[in-house]
Amino acid sequence: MNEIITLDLLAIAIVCLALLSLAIALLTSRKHPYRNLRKNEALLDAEKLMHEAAEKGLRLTIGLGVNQVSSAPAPANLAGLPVLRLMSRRSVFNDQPAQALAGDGALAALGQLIVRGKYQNALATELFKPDFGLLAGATPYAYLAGLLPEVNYRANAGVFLLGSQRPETILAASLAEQKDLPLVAGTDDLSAQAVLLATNARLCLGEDALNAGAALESDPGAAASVRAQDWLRVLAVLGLLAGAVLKLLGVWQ
Amino acid sequence: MKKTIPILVAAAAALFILAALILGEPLAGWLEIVLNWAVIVASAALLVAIATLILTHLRNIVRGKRGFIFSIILISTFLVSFIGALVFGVDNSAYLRWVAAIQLPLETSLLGLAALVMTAAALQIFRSRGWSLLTLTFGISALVFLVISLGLLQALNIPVLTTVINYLQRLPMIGARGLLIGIGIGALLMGLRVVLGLERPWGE
Amino acid sequence: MILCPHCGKENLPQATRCVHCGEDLEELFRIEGMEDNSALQEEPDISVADLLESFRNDSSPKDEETRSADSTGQAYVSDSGAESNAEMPAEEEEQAPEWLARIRKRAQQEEDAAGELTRKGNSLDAARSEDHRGRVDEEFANWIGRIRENARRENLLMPKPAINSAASEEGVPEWLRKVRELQPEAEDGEQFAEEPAEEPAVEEVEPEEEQGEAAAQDQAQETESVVEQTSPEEILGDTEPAAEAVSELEPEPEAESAGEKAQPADEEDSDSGDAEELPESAAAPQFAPVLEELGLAADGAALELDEKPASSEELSADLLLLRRQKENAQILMNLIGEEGRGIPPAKTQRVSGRGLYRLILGAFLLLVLAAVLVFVPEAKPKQIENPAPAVALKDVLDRLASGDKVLVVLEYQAATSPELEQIAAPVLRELETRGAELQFLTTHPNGLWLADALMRAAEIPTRETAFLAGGRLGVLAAALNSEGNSAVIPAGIEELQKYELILLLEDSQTDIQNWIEQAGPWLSASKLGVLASSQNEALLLPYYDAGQLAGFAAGTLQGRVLAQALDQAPLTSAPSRAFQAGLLVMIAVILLGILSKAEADSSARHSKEPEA
Amino acid sequence: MNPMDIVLGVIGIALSVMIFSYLLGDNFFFRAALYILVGVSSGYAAAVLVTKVILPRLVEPLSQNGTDAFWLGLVPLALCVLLVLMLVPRTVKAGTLPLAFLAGTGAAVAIAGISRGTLAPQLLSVVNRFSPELLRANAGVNWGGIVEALFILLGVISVLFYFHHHLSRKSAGTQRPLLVEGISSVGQIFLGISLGMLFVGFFSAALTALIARMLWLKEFILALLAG
Repeated sequence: MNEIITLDLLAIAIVCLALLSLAIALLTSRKHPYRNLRKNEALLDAEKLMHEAAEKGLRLTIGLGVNQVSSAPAPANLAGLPVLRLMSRRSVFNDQPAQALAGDGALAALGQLIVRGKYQNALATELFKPDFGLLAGATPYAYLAGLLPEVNYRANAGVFLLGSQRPETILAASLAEQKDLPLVAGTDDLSAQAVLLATNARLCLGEDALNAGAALESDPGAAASVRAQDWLRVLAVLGLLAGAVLKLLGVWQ
Repeated sequence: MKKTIPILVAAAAALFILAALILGEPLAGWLEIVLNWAVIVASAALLVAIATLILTHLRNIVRGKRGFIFSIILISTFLVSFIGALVFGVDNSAYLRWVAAIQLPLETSLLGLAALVMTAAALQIFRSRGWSLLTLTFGISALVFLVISLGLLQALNIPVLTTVINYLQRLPMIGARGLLIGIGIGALLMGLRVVLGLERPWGE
Repeated sequence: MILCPHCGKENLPQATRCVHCGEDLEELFRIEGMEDNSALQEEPDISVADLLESFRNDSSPKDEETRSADSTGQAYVSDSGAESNAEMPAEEEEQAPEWLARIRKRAQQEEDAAGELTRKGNSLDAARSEDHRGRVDEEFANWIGRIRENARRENLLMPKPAINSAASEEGVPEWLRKVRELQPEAEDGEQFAEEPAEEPAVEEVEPEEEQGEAAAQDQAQETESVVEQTSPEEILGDTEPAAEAVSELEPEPEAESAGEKAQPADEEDSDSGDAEELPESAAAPQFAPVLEELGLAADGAALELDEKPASSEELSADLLLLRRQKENAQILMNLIGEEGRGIPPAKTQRVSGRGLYRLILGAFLLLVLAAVLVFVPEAKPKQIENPAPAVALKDVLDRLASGDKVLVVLEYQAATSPELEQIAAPVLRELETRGAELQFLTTHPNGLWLADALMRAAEIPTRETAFLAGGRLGVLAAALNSEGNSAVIPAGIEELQKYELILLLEDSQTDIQNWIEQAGPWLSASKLGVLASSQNEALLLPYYDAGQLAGFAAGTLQGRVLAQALDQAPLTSAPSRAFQAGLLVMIAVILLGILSKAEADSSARHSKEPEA
Repeated sequence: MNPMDIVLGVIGIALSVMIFSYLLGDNFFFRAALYILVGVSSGYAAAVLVTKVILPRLVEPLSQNGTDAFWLGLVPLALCVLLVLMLVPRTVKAGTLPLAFLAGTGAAVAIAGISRGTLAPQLLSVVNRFSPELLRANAGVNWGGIVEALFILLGVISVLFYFHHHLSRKSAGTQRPLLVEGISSVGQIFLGISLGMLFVGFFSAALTALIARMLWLKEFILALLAG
């Protein structure tokens, strides 16, 4: 019972520390939110890809990942939305608009809302079509089956796989590699990260996949979140070291 | 005003659920009701997304756009499996045997195809990623765990070897734990941004 | 593709600014320079210097000095070729037949208008000794060949209807006015006397490798029928004026109405293969007057040349020139056809090599597995020791007594069902023989029919499987369900605390983390046992080490050892020999990958060393 | 073998061959098989959601007029109607409210789960390896236990620092502090070990699926021949 109370208290302390560091990061870095932050090269390439797609009149395809059937989207499922936001804003007047594909109903609906918002901001709502944010399949393998033909689309400039991707998306990565298409991938699934490391995808390992908004410099809140993550990381390390010493000395039972 | 309503709805739902989880018993009943609403709305979102998918492919067929043959295949198989379920019932064993007879070979073959594709990808790991500490340890680690998965070394039943193998099998726990903690912190902060309205996945 | 002189990277021919380094590409775009280079490619084996040499030998020594003066003079003169023509001596023109004089005049203009690069080539020739000239020519020809190839590939791309933002107010596009400024009004028609292309434009349309759809085949038949009608003699006989011959070969405009062009999504085709569409040139007839003005469709000149055949040597030189001009006209027609259209999407090249080695390695693995499955008998399972987590799970199973409730949760996909059935079937058979009360629950729709298949594989009586909707929301609701009568929980599923063991059959990180994060905190001693696919073993280690799992077994190897420990026979469909053979193939491939990378590095190092 | 099994078996073989034809390059049959999978799984998932969620938990309460369940059922009904309006391109924006509700719910459940189910237990388990007994073990200091505990502690810390984002001001925002770079290169080793095992794990799962499919094919053909 003592163990459970400790875990509950530690969990609440972690959430409070996270809130505190997020607030401090928002206040302290309001002027230069993105300064002195390491950016993942994979996501920096994303910017170039968007320019190239616009210049060559080609299309960008983004897979937003899967989620459990009839479940609310978790934060890790939303990792691809900042990239979709930037991509659809840039492709409103392109020859070929961006194409978003999701493996979950809520994600597909969120994709449509984002793309529709960008067309509305650009006063071009008549060009919006619901096809721009589609459900690829209702189950993880149906999502893969719906994603492969879109990766193979003739005039693709690049493919993005961001969000909760499963390891079988190596089939999509291999198809993109065979067609010499640049692929930017990021997922919270450990197996998928290991399998995508074996391809030539531009990979966001670990939590970098969740910080697309900061890397693309399109969301100051995301940059503040990255700062807060670093402070939480340092606090966790200090906590581990202090806890180890206290436990070793028997001060903390 | 139109932009703040969704933010308030998201924050209210999140704060209510967090409060109910912390306070426990007094709000347990209401928490169950809110979770039930969320499950119903998430199911409806999937049904709407499936309907959008079907309408898109119907439009492709009507317009005779390139690749409309595949749209015909998709819509006909959808109708057969959807109407079949409503007519025979989702728990009907004959109907489930037909669904299994189609989905099982397709999904198993896709996963089997992934094995073949991984073999080709494994040849290119070092050419595409170059030498680095990460790729080198990744390659050596993959070789070691492939040998362990063979099961031949364990079959020799040499105590020292078995101890070394058991220790090697626990070694990846450290990297996995670091990854889980890092991703956990990232996801936690993204969740807090959604609750505080900083991250608005529904649009602006 | 044109190469950016600053960073050497490829850009579209129509690009005015390099995509990669952003430098200006203005000087490469000049119509004059592009035309002549492409014209020279027709004869890769006859180099530019030889051609010019042959003209110099024909003319008298006096021309030599004037031309050499011209050539050196021209190197620094801007591209106005017209003044150098006026200096030609008049008498020389009268002796030669009129048409030959005209050809020579044209040849000189070709030389004058050869543009900056050819002049550099000529000045290079003058500066270098004889033996370097061949190499320079060869490079020059290759470079031109590449431009020619790019121009041809641009011709084939499907033009994308785009919002026409480039047209100026009076409807004459910006770039066409530029073309006119480059060609002074007073130019007479002969310079661009046109001959129909020797190879009909259709030939440039590569037949699609994969003609899957009816629409693509109709288009191909349509263009083939046009080719048959225009027999080679007609083309070679040059009886038809260029404009008509070209317009005849042009395809009918696409079925799309103008209205549809505004919807970019219609262009979206998810068809396979690289279906090429002929360039839309519905506008070609309207440009006949423009071509007239530019001298492209001058009928007279073409016929005139036919009537007076010259000697074979001069004839071949003449045909060379005619074919070159044909290319000029073709490129200009394409440019005009492209008017007002966005930059056509560069077709993504299918790099053929990669698919090949994937086919070879994949086929090799399939062959090895098939051979082992057919020829190698299955090995007798050996007694080996399982890792600690699997041993802990066995102890938990051993503690179960008759009547204990066990909740079996199915959360795997159909793809991993063979693996999970091999691991779970012996365990379920053991629990059934112990008299434990099994209840089946799934959070996936497919779990309903996968549960039936699992019960058949485990040879236990089939029973109903409950469907818990909502994923992590449903699991949390089930964990909080203290009274057992919740709207979210399917009937028959009780409070989770009442189950002795919750046996999770998993193949995905998300589902495993759901039960550990949403249900784990509400269950006292850890009741979560996991039978997982081998892909989740590394994920489960930290959770087991932290005491959040009672135990787990991942993969068929640990499943087989667990079955042996429970005295249950593993499933017959669990071949270990074929599995080992597959692992050996992967070991060999990874080692091959390491060796090939090391070899590539060493050869790169060797090639660098001599230069240094 | 009854006729139904033969028909289902032949369908299974055809679909498997269509998928494996991808090795020869993307082709019509591979694409058709993919669209069949999307169609069948969407139809079946839609039917399950309608029969197991929408009818019993949305429609049924609304048929019990005047009860609490009826009034409570109006909220999800309204949210679902707003979602259905997303089918019309002009009223896509109507889906904002239900999706905001889902995003908030998902975030809250995830915050509670991650902090209480992953972060707290994982951090605590690193510290729990250290205990006074290691120093006062009766056979002297338990160096093995101490080394293992320290090894795990330093390994986890190095992996955490591999993802550190802050760049040092001294290097004008081009590099991370030297200490962080040093620790993160150690973290790369532990990461490589874990990712190696994960790679082999997924390959084993895929290999098992491939062998199972080939074995099923072999047994089906033998059964057909046996008649």
